[in-house]
Amino acid sequence: MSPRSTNSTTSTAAAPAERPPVHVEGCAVDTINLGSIDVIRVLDETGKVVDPAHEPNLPESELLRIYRGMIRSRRFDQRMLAMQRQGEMGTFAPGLGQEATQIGQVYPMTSRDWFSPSYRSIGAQVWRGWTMEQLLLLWAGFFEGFAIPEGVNELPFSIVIGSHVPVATGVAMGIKTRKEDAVVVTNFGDGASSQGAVAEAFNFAAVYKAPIVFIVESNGWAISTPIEKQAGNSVLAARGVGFGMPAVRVDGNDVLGMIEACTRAIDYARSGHGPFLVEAVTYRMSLHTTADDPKVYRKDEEVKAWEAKCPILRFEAYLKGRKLLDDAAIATINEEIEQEVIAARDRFRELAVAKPGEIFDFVYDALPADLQNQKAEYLERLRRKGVQ
Amino acid sequence: MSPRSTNSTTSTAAAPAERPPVHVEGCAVDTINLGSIDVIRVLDETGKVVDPAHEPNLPESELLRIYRGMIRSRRFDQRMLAMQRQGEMGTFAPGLGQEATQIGQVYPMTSRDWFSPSYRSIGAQVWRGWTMEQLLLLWAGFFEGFAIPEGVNELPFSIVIGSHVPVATGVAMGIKTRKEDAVVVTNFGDGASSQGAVAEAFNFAAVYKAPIVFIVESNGWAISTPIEKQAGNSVLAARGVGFGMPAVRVDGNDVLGMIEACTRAIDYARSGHGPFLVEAVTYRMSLHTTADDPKVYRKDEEVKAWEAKCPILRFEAYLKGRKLLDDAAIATINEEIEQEVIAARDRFRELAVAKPGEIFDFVYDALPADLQNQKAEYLERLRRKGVQ
Amino acid sequence: MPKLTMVEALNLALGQSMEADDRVCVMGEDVGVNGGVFRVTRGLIDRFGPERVIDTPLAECGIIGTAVGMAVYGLKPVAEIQFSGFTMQAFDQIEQNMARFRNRSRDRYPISMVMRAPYGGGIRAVEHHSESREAYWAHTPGLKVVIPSGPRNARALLAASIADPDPVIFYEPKAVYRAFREDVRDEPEVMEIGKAEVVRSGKDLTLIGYGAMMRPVLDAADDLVEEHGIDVEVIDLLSIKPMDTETLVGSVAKTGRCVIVHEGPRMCGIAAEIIARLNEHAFEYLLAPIKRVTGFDIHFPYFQVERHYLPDSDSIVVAVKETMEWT
Amino acid sequence: MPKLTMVEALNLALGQSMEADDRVCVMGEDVGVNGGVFRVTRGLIDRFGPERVIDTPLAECGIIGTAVGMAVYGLKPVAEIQFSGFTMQAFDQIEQNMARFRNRSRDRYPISMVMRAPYGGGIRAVEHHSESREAYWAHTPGLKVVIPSGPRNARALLAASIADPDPVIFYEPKAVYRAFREDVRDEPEVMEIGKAEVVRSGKDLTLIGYGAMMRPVLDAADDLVEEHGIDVEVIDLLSIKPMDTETLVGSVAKTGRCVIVHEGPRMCGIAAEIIARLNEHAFEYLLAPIKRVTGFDIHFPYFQVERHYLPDSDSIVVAVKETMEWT
Ligand SMILES: Cc1ncc(C[n+]2csc(CCOP(=O)(O)OP(=O)(O)O)c2C)c(N)n1
Ligand SMILES: Cc1ncc(C[n+]2csc(CCOP(=O)(O)OP(=O)(O)O)c2C)c(N)n1
Ligand SMILES: [Mg+2]
Ligand SMILES: [Mg+2]
Repeated sequence: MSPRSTNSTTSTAAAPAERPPVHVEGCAVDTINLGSIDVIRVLDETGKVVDPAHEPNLPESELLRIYRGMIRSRRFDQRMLAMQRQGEMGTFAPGLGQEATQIGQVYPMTSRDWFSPSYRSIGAQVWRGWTMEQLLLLWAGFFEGFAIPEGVNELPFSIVIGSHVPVATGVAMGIKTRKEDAVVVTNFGDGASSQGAVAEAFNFAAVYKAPIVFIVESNGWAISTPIEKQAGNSVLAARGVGFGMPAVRVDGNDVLGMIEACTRAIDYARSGHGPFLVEAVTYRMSLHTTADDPKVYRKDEEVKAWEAKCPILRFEAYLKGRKLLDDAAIATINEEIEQEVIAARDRFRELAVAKPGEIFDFVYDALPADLQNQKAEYLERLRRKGVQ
Repeated sequence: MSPRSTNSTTSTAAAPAERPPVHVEGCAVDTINLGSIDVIRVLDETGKVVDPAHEPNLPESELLRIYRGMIRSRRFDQRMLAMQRQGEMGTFAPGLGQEATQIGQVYPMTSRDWFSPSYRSIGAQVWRGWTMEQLLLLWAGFFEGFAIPEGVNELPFSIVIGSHVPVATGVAMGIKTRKEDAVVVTNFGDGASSQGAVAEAFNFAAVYKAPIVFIVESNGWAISTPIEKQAGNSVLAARGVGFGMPAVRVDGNDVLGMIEACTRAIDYARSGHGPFLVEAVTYRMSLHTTADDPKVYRKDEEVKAWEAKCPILRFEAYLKGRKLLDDAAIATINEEIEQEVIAARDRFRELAVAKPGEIFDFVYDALPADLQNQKAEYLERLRRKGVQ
Repeated sequence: MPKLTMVEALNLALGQSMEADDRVCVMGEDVGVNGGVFRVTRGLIDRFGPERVIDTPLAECGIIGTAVGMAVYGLKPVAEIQFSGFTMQAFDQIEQNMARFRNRSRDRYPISMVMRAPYGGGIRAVEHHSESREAYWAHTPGLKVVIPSGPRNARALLAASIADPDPVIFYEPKAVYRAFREDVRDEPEVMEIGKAEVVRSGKDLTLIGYGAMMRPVLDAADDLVEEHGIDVEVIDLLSIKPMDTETLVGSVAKTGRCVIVHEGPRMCGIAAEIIARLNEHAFEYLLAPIKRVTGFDIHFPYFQVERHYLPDSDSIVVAVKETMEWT
Repeated sequence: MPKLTMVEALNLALGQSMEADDRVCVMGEDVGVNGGVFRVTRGLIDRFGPERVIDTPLAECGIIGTAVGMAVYGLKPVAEIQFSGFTMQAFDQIEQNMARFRNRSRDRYPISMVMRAPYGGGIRAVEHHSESREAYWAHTPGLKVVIPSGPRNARALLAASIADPDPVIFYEPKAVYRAFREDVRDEPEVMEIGKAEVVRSGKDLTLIGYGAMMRPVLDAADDLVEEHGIDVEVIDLLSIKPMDTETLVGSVAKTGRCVIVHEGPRMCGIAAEIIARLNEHAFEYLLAPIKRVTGFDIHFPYFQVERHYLPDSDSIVVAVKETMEWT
């Protein structure tokens, strides 16, 4: 018993230690039905169509564009990891295994729509218009990397788990206020779902019927914390009903299922009905970040089992089945994209020149007098060091 | 359109402004059923038993004790309001109309259990063992009022909406760690349900299966904000499923329904199953606080309609029906309790002596040297003013 | 020129800013139908509608987070936090997004927004309703912090804060809300953010205050000259951040002595910063240690004794006399 | 005596405190199976089980809030926040409950708990991973704030913080985590909280630092005596709050000159407070303005340039020389 608990028999409290028995079994005079959540999957783990009625009716060129987006995501990821291991890159979070989730969520967006990604969204960011060299700059710790590409309605990603979700909701509230035809798509992890800020954002979005789609990428882990220890109910889509928005659960390794689910969600939000929650069930196949060692906390078998569910293999099988792809084409595409990645890396290497002098330049619109003094002090320090 | 929105036709973004159409109608291959929520009511608005199977089987003496608790709550409340209007009391939050919710939630608790109330829980606090004079001291701004009564496992109430809920959950986690036979009951308002801290507490409780009962007193309003503007889904019990805990909705103006619901919840938590959410639907019949003017934001008719649902009238009708009460007994009980209240007020008046000298005395275990200097400075100030 | 209370003056500034710029919107708990618990936003919902005067759910992190998003989108939100004690609930969004978005996006998304909150003691309130924690924001890069002391400067500074391209924390001394009236011009009026005001010139000592403390400061100044023949120069800081070092240094270079008054806790408070700056820039002029008359480093006390905790003119007078007598 | 890194020394302190007192428990994100992202809690879950080494959901407000509840219940939680940047998420619970519960309950529920977090720059980290905001906590009544600088004092101060009857913010300089090893005794060892340490005595100037800054501070001290013949006295603050004014004043009374070094923003930072106290208690001894070599009032920069932002021994040497030359 706790040193602070009280169990005095001569308690001054009015409540008796033993209260008289009260009959308790189920006695509801009425019940409220909470409904159900659709679970979406178009392709099974072998790439076979299991829900033909909802196979998105996309032109072949689009299917291949999607495929290339997924390959680009993976190749870029692998290159970054190699660069990180050679000291050319800072800590970053690989998206390996989440390519279908990533591309599937941005595919149905228009350029008018706003995207507010987490840090593990590199594939989606490239799809939305970030150049790879810029993302390399960013993750290599060069501030220039943070400039949002022109012509893209995109928010900087958030390092603070969940903290971007209220901001994304605010953008959606702005859209609604101005009656603009646009939606916001924001993504975050299963771990992020525990943050109070995310719950508050859900509620704001639902109250204002703001046009926003929340994508929770439930990838099994938040660093070393498995979803079962993260949430009392690991079906995160179930949060939707409590906060008053529809939700679906989707196989996040099935890019066609993702496109189906996100299209449904985006159309719903765009039509003025309010927010929509998409739970994409996927798996973080690689490290949490390059500073992480997953062997400490998860079993190889688990990873192996998920490798078999690889979103790229699955989509390849589907495309092969439709005769849109064969091994030679796969090799060619991979080779082409590898060249893109290498070219981006080379451009990055040229651009990667630190500008220590500019750290005061984006804090305020105009530098206040006291900061001008600090800046002078700092520039003097750089001068002493012989640094520009 | 926002000055910041981009809708460039020559966008560098890969996503086209108009994406090819995708078939979207319902395509679920599976669904997850979310279940339902029991709605509990034993007495209807006239005091008639509508759910006889679940009328709690309480001895007559207990029924009368409950009745007295409700009357005490109301009488004390009315007295405080009068005192506030005469300048003898600070701002406080009347519990008028929530007497059944209040007494019904603490009735099933034992003295081993811990109670973590909101600021609008004066009736429940008195039931749990606070003396009325102490609560008067507290709300009149005397620090002595904050001493928790000996022998009562009770947390100080929280002024910061929702912020006590994680703390209450921590107590429950402590109970679980030490395998003690006790539960925590905490209450908060519909407004509090919007706070991220409350969502985080729900999730912690569910993950650890901590023995805690969350009582949300959904009284229609959070100051001027009605429940419909507060929450996307105004059935707050529905939050339970998302966070992984059972929930019931109960008529919070029916004290027998409250006892039934809370007993069920407390028994569940006590048996080691984890947290339970009780949504008590009630109504804030009076001011938000004594600083508030509800006429600005709500209609008299609404208040009138709820007066008819008064929890005390309803319970009186029930007790009269069972011949446990008649008008004479009601008058006597009210008179007796009024005397208790008056006696408490008189004791309060004797005790109400400010002790400005002690403001440094409960900040740390031992006052650090720099604070000793500040305290000396302060005492010197008091000395100059001729104050003790 | 109508005589307005600070509440009325703030209401005037809000209404005029909303009229002049349709990107300005007001949001917070009870700011719409109820007009705010202190009535600062009274009537705005009738004039500008519920899309620009937004009653929010009870969640401060959500309020500031969504306000930042609206600013990203290009609107200019003025978000009210009901009492400054509850800005703690939004600390993450203030520090991590409101103060940083311009930087994180390399100027793409400057956050032109205001967070308003009543702060300070003196209204016999319950716990968490009397804090003065402007130093938290002063210590946070990327923010500006403004605190008016009377109806007229409240109006002009709020209008300037709304127009400002950077995020501004605007703390309103609630003890002054209805304490007195001042002439406030009908025509829109702004004051420059970042300037302190010498509200009374003097030669013997520089007395610095802001917000609700200006009343005991000015009372003390009267008392000092009348009863003790000490002629103090009084400065109203108005802008906590950026801080007008030049005006402060100029005054102390003249007087050689200084006393600083604020309600918030002493340790790492605003007075500490002023002392550090005067030490750096006016060291050679200082004739005596600078004194701090501030809140103590304890919890704001329950209201029966708050008047003893808060700096009052008596404590200021004593501190000034001790500083004058220091040898 | 084994040579330990700071990480190992902290782990030792945690294990020994948990062995000595079964009320002590550890909680936070990834502290259990993973042993913490910096491995400070490595192995504890195997020794003490998951009921005392608690992996939590990803929610800092929830972590500190429930830790306060466990302390109310009578346990002694040591809660880890993964990086100090995320203490913002728990600001409400820290200020409103952790720091106040003793007071609010009139001593019934003293909160004997520790919030640990790695703080500071220098590890080439992403945004929000390099902040030094100890001044927020110094400004918050009811807390104690402790920052060690090496393995040995880290161990002894953490043990003391866990034993302390008051809530302690324990900031660990992550740049020092594995930077060097020190002899650390096997037997439990504690140091008194609230005492600064004169780590090198000197006569010309008092140089004050703490945490990761002690390395450039000590390097500068070497350089100053060797290259410039300036004999500085070096003080390691160790306890930010309560602050050991006596030791600081004693030293400056002797040297007459002072330079203060910290990573955090300058405005209302720890150096400002030290200057204010020296102004109050050592005014008559001061021969020159006290200089601040600190973080600037801007966002911590992206990591390619962080080494320029952080105070280094060169900047300290220059500040000391300027202070020596001041006339
Ligand atoms: C507020 C906050 N707390 C802690 C961290 C440290 N951290 C970085 S990533 C991470 C896990 C995130 O898990 P999840 O949300 O599931 O996303 P995933 O990494 O799996 O994509 C943690 C704890 C952080 N960045 N922000
Ligand atoms: C964090 C916080 N924000 C705002 C307030 C101001 N405030 C006090 S009571 C209240 C409404 C609370 O509504 P609800 O939770 O429904 O409880 P009720 O008052 O109806 O019992 C508000 C906004 C506060 N005390 N704490
Ligand atoms: Mg995850
Ligand atoms: Mg309510």
